[in-house]
Amino acid sequence: MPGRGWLARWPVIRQLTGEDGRSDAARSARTDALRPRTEEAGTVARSICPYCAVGCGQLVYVKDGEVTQIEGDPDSPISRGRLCPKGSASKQLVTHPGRQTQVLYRRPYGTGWERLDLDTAMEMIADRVARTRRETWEETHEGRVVRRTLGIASLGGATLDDEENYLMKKLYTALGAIQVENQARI
Amino acid sequence: MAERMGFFTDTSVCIGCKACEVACKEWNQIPDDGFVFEATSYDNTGMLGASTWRHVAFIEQSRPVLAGDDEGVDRWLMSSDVCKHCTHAACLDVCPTGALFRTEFDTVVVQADICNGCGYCVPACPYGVIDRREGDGRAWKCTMCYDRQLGGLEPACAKACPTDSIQFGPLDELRERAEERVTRLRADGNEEARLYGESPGDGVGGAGAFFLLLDEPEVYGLPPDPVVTTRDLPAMWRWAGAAALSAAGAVALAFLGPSRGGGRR
Amino acid sequence: MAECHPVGFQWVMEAKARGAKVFHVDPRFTRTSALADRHLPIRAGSDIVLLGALIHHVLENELDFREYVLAYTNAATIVSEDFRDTEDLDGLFSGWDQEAATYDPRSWAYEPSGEQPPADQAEGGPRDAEAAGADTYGAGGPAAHPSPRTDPTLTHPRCVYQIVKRHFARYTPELVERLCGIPRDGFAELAEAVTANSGRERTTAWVYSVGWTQHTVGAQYIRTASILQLLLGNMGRPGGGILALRGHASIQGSTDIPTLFNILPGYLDMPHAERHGGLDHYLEVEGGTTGFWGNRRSYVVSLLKAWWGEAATEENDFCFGHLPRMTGDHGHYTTVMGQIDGTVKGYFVVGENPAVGSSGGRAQRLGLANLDWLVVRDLTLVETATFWLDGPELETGELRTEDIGTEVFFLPAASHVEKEGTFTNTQRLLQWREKALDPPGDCRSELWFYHHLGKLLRQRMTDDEIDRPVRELTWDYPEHGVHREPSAEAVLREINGVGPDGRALSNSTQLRPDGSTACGCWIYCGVYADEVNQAARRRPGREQSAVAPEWGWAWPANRRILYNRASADPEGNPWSERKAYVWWDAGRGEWTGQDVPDCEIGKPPGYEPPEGARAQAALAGTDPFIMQSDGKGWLYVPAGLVDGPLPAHYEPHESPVANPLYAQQANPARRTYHRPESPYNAPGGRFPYVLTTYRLTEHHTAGGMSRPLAYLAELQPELFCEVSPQLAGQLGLANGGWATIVTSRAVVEARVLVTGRMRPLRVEGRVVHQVGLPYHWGWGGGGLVTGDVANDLMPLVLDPNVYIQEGKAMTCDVRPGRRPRGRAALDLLERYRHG
Amino acid sequence: MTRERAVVPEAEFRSYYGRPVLKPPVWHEPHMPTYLYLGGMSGASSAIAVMARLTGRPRLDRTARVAAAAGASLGAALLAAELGRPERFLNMLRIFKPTSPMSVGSWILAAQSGLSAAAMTGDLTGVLPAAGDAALLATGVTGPLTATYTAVLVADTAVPAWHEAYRELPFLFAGSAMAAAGAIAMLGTPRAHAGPARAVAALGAATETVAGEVMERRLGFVGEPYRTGRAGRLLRAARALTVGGGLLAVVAGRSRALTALAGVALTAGSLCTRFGILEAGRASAADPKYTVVPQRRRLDAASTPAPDGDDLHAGRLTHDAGSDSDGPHAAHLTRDAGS
Repeated sequence: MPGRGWLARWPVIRQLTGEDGRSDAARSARTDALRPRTEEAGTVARSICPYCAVGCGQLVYVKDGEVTQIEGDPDSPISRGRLCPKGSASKQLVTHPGRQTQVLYRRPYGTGWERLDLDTAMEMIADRVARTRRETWEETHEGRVVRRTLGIASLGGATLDDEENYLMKKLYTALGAIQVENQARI
Repeated sequence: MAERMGFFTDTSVCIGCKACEVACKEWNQIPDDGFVFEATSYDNTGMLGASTWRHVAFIEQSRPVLAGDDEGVDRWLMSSDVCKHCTHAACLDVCPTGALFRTEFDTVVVQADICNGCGYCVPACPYGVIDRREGDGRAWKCTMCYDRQLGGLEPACAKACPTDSIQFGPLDELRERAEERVTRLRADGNEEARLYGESPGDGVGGAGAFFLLLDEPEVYGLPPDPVVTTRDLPAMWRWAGAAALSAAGAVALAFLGPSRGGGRR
Repeated sequence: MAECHPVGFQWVMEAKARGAKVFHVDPRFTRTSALADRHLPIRAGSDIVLLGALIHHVLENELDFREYVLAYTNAATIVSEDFRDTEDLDGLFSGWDQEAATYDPRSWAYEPSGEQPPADQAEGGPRDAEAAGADTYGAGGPAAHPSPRTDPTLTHPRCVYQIVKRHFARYTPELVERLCGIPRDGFAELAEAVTANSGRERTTAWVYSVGWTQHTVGAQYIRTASILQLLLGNMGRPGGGILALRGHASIQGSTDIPTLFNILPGYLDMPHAERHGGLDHYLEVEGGTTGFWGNRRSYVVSLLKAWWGEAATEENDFCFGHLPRMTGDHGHYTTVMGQIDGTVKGYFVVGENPAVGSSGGRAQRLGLANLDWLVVRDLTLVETATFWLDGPELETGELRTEDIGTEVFFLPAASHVEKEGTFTNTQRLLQWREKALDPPGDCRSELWFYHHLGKLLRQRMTDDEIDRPVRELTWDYPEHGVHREPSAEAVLREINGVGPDGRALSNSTQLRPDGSTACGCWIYCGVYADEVNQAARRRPGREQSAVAPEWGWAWPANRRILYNRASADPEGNPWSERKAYVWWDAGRGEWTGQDVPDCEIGKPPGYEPPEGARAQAALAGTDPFIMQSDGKGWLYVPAGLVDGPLPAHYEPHESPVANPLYAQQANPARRTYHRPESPYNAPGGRFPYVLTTYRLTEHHTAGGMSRPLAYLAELQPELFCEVSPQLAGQLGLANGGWATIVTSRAVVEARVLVTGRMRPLRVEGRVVHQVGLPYHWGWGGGGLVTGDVANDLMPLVLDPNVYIQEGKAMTCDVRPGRRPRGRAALDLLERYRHG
Repeated sequence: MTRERAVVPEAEFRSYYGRPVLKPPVWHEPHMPTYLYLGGMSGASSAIAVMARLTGRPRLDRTARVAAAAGASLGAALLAAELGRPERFLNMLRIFKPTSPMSVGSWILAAQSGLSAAAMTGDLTGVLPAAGDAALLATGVTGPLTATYTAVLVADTAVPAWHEAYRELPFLFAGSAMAAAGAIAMLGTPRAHAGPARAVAALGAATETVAGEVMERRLGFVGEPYRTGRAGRLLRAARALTVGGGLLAVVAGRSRALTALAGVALTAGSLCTRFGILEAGRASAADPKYTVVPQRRRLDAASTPAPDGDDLHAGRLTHDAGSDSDGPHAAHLTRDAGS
């Protein structure tokens, strides 16, 4: 605390000057400076819990490119600011050390992972989709036009956004891939 | 000092989801408490401790159900335990460094930058709440989210609680609400409903965090009639003083008789 | 509900505090039971008996809401004299084809009022049976005459009311006691509460989850509840309904805008090679011309315009030919068999973990091991990405890493806070998420992945005819940010649709069949009304009515309760003041109320459709179920379901009990896979116990989003099985010890939790023990806690309407102690399979 | 496995899966008990030194001064080592808190170690002997306090076996301290000069033994941990060593061997006492029955017309609980609950 030397701040001295040794005199400088860390957030994003389908509102506090807190949005008429244990663990979901942030590649018959940069991976995947599509293209089936491939399939989770599902269905359908499924079937 | 704030945990609406445990850990950045399957109903947390500031207890009670002759669980009690923030707090009384102090909200908080890990608060607590964290060496417990309160926010556990089993607010209001609730439950035939820790007349002068229970406290792992140990401290000092004097007297007695050493003359 | 939707359960507690009586029907005493007024333990797989008995109770005692039933349901409709009930045919409905193992549903129709379509084109016919066509009828597609013959006295022996009454005559409280294991006083209490709390002044709601859907008669479970709720007048009214609690943030959205093989956005049928030719023929056979489905052409054409833009013209059928054709079942489990058989070469797994999360995990993994290439996108290295490195089949020696040729790409995904977009929650509410920060490292959104993959693929397309659909695809979404993230709002706007003026549409009624409008998903039309992202609306709940219409946006047209016209009586007045919701304002000559009325706003209650009217114009002012071709709630389903017009109790595919009602043991139309990778349990004593699986509050599905989180993992650290003290005593299982659960698919070990919450049930005079198993664990997946895969135990047998597996009721054996390892595990399996 | 029954018999003692209600003391061995020994030894040694000085026994005076200084500083070091954050040892003097025996004790110990060090230095170096003697006289006050405050330290906890014993513990500790100090003094002083030391030792042994007896009698059920398990074994050993050592001390003047024997026995006895007391506290806190049964009885009694909360009342009830056959019965039930 500026203006006061360690001696003046020494609780025993403060006790002598009449401060309560069980409360005021015992307080440290750190305690005096305490505030909720959410007050330091640079931005607060209005989000929705990614677990079940109740759709509880979440507020995501970010400071210097780090999520510092995720908690319920009291404005939500659905959740009224409350969250279950999973929703309450959302910050850990997005920040836990076990999260993968690098592309990994396992070559056929390989015994371990290899690194790959994202662009290369995208090109390789595009090559395989194009090739497999051609190799397995089915123009007709039992004499009827089908214009499809049964060589490419997709299984999606149900934590994807509507917009994402839309692009998936649109692209797959244009490619003629029909074995497109998601968690809703499971 | 601002109005006294507290927790009222109404176990009759607790669904045992443990959101309080997780929300508490997320906010206070508490380490995990180990991954042990306890086989005690759905409770794998065990008890409050240095790294567990909210603990949900699960108690399965069996009676013959409906007309069925075979016994089965018909009552599954769940209750979220927490530091009681006593009016007369033993941990605060015995803390030699002033790390534990009473806040303007009349809650009891450990200052992590002061605590030197003497461990005295641990056996002093009549509820077995506060504990020393191995490796870290300091004592930890619920702060009723002191930092959040300083910003006008409610504690993380109370905010998260899906069914409002954990209520936070001015203690006086909570006590009124609790009285109404217990009266209504009793009226609805729930004879066993009772309040625990709300009475200023109890052994700790009333708890800042009190509970509505549906069975005896010890069933939930709570002491039935806790008393702050320092209530007897004056007596203790008197007995110790007597012992000190007796010791001095006894030693003096032992020196009666002639000096054989030939002291400096 | 308290277990899996805790925050939603707060409203049940609110209702309870206001005097609502809460029943919980579940094989186990769960955290929901603990807070309910009464828990009714039921044998998994017997719910139709319970619900049927409630219907029986209502009809026997004439407790139905007669005025509602007469006006709003098809109770009075006369059914074809060709129809035969399960009561007549010992468990089969008329039209069963033993060869094809499918029904010809034509005899189920209403009294003929026109010539019938040929069998192979009838909705619910054999072709649908292969293609899960019934999915689309969930929205009420199939044709039925708008004004069929009726008998308002409900006395005609062939009127729906009498047929339903006869059908459920044998579903008695005694049967409930015998088959469900629910004592009579328990049933009596439930029946009394349900009927006493229905009618003008009160409503009763039913809430279900996959405990009702994951059965070989799953769709019929919901149907049974629908019949009960319609009879009691609990549909389309506040506090009523049948509420599906879905388990994933946007699983509703992934069905509305389906990544599903058999439907297109907005529950439009995927074209079928045999059933459909060009667009006209498709529309002709696709259901009725009356009700709002009568505008189907507008929906389809607008979708095609959204996808192929300029290229889609009147002349070329709006590129309808660009759509690939189905020829049968292309569902998840059939696809897996295709992988094992080598027809499926490449596989995208996106935010999903079939190696642990799907039934018959072994078959899943054998399929993965037989692919050319696999792309896995997720937050952590889920088991599906690492099966080749540490899968269970390596331990048993069935697979060797160096023999697995699958090329695997793992791409890290962005989390829900690192991208913007909408989730559609369980009540059809779209809520927009703001992006909080950029994803770390190589993490990207699925939106990013598919947008850029699409661009790369278009670069690889030739002038070849087969490449036209991709070449001509509209694929020009604005990008922003360092990662060139496509604009999710631009995509949402495309989904919403635009009019001839290029401005965002505000309602699906604006869609046109002439190609002048484009709309990616007709039921979502209006989410971007007035060029405003309506899903992003965040007016605080406390500042608006309980309906909270200004928070997010619900499809369709921001309606919060579907078919809410039924909340008013035929004259348009609320059934009661307590239950007033929407009503006809004669003065203003329009419908009004707390919610967006679910009917044409200006259509008076007295409106009678002229002969030959089409679409909504063909519905009377008293018809609330506007998606149905006759505007009525269907107690009896004349077309659309592949396993019968009425629900009948069939035992699960694997059951320790013989069906006492019919010679037909299980649903005859159920879909089975007779494959060595996933055999079925032989009936009889070898698998004496009922096994059911479920979730815990502390975890999420297969654990990919919960096991790696310390704060969740520590709360439920190990796979455990719940057994009754009685069963534990019999088998010598010790609380906290180990048990091994066996089916002919797998051997799984779990810690033992002996609990009185599992209760032996008296079924058919003998004691049936049920074993409970949460399914959150796997061998890896970046989990801080790991365990055996419960889903490996499950059989691959599906509901024939929607192809969902029977995961909630099967048979098993239980042994004390840990499971054998390696080869020994396979030997044990062999002994169980062949004894 | 469900522990609860519909109808709970009065006698049945209920708990949460047999888990402790209290947290056992976290203090480590040997730090804490050894400190208790050293503190006591230092305190009583100061008293001996003062008397020796006043009665002109320089040899005994010197030994006792050294013992007092060594005990205090060694004890302080052990206390610091015991802390979870030793570098924050000085926080003990951050505040003065009358409600905290450890705070009060820290100031006492600070004084005791400072003064006894000064007293010793003065005597050994002969520099400013007057100041040394003044410091010595001051230890005449801090010494006995150092020897007894530790009893309040352990008694002022929720641990039933400690708290309920707050009357006798100070005497038991004082006795143990005198025995320890007497033992060191007789070992470190020529026999001819050690007469008072032997007397102090004998008196201490007697005091400790009597206090212990009275305590265990009065505590009854709550005192069980002092009689059972590891604590029981340690305290029985302590009893034997102390009584034996005390008797020997009376006659130890006759030979070096007897002196050595008595001194070692008393030292060992005092150490065993401290280890035993600490262990008993741990056991008392670890078993919920010692927490629940007395409190439950108190409540039941309170519900019948009787003054509530009064500790004497509580003590008597606790005793009842012990002499009551429900005690062991209850324990049995607890284990059922746990399994």
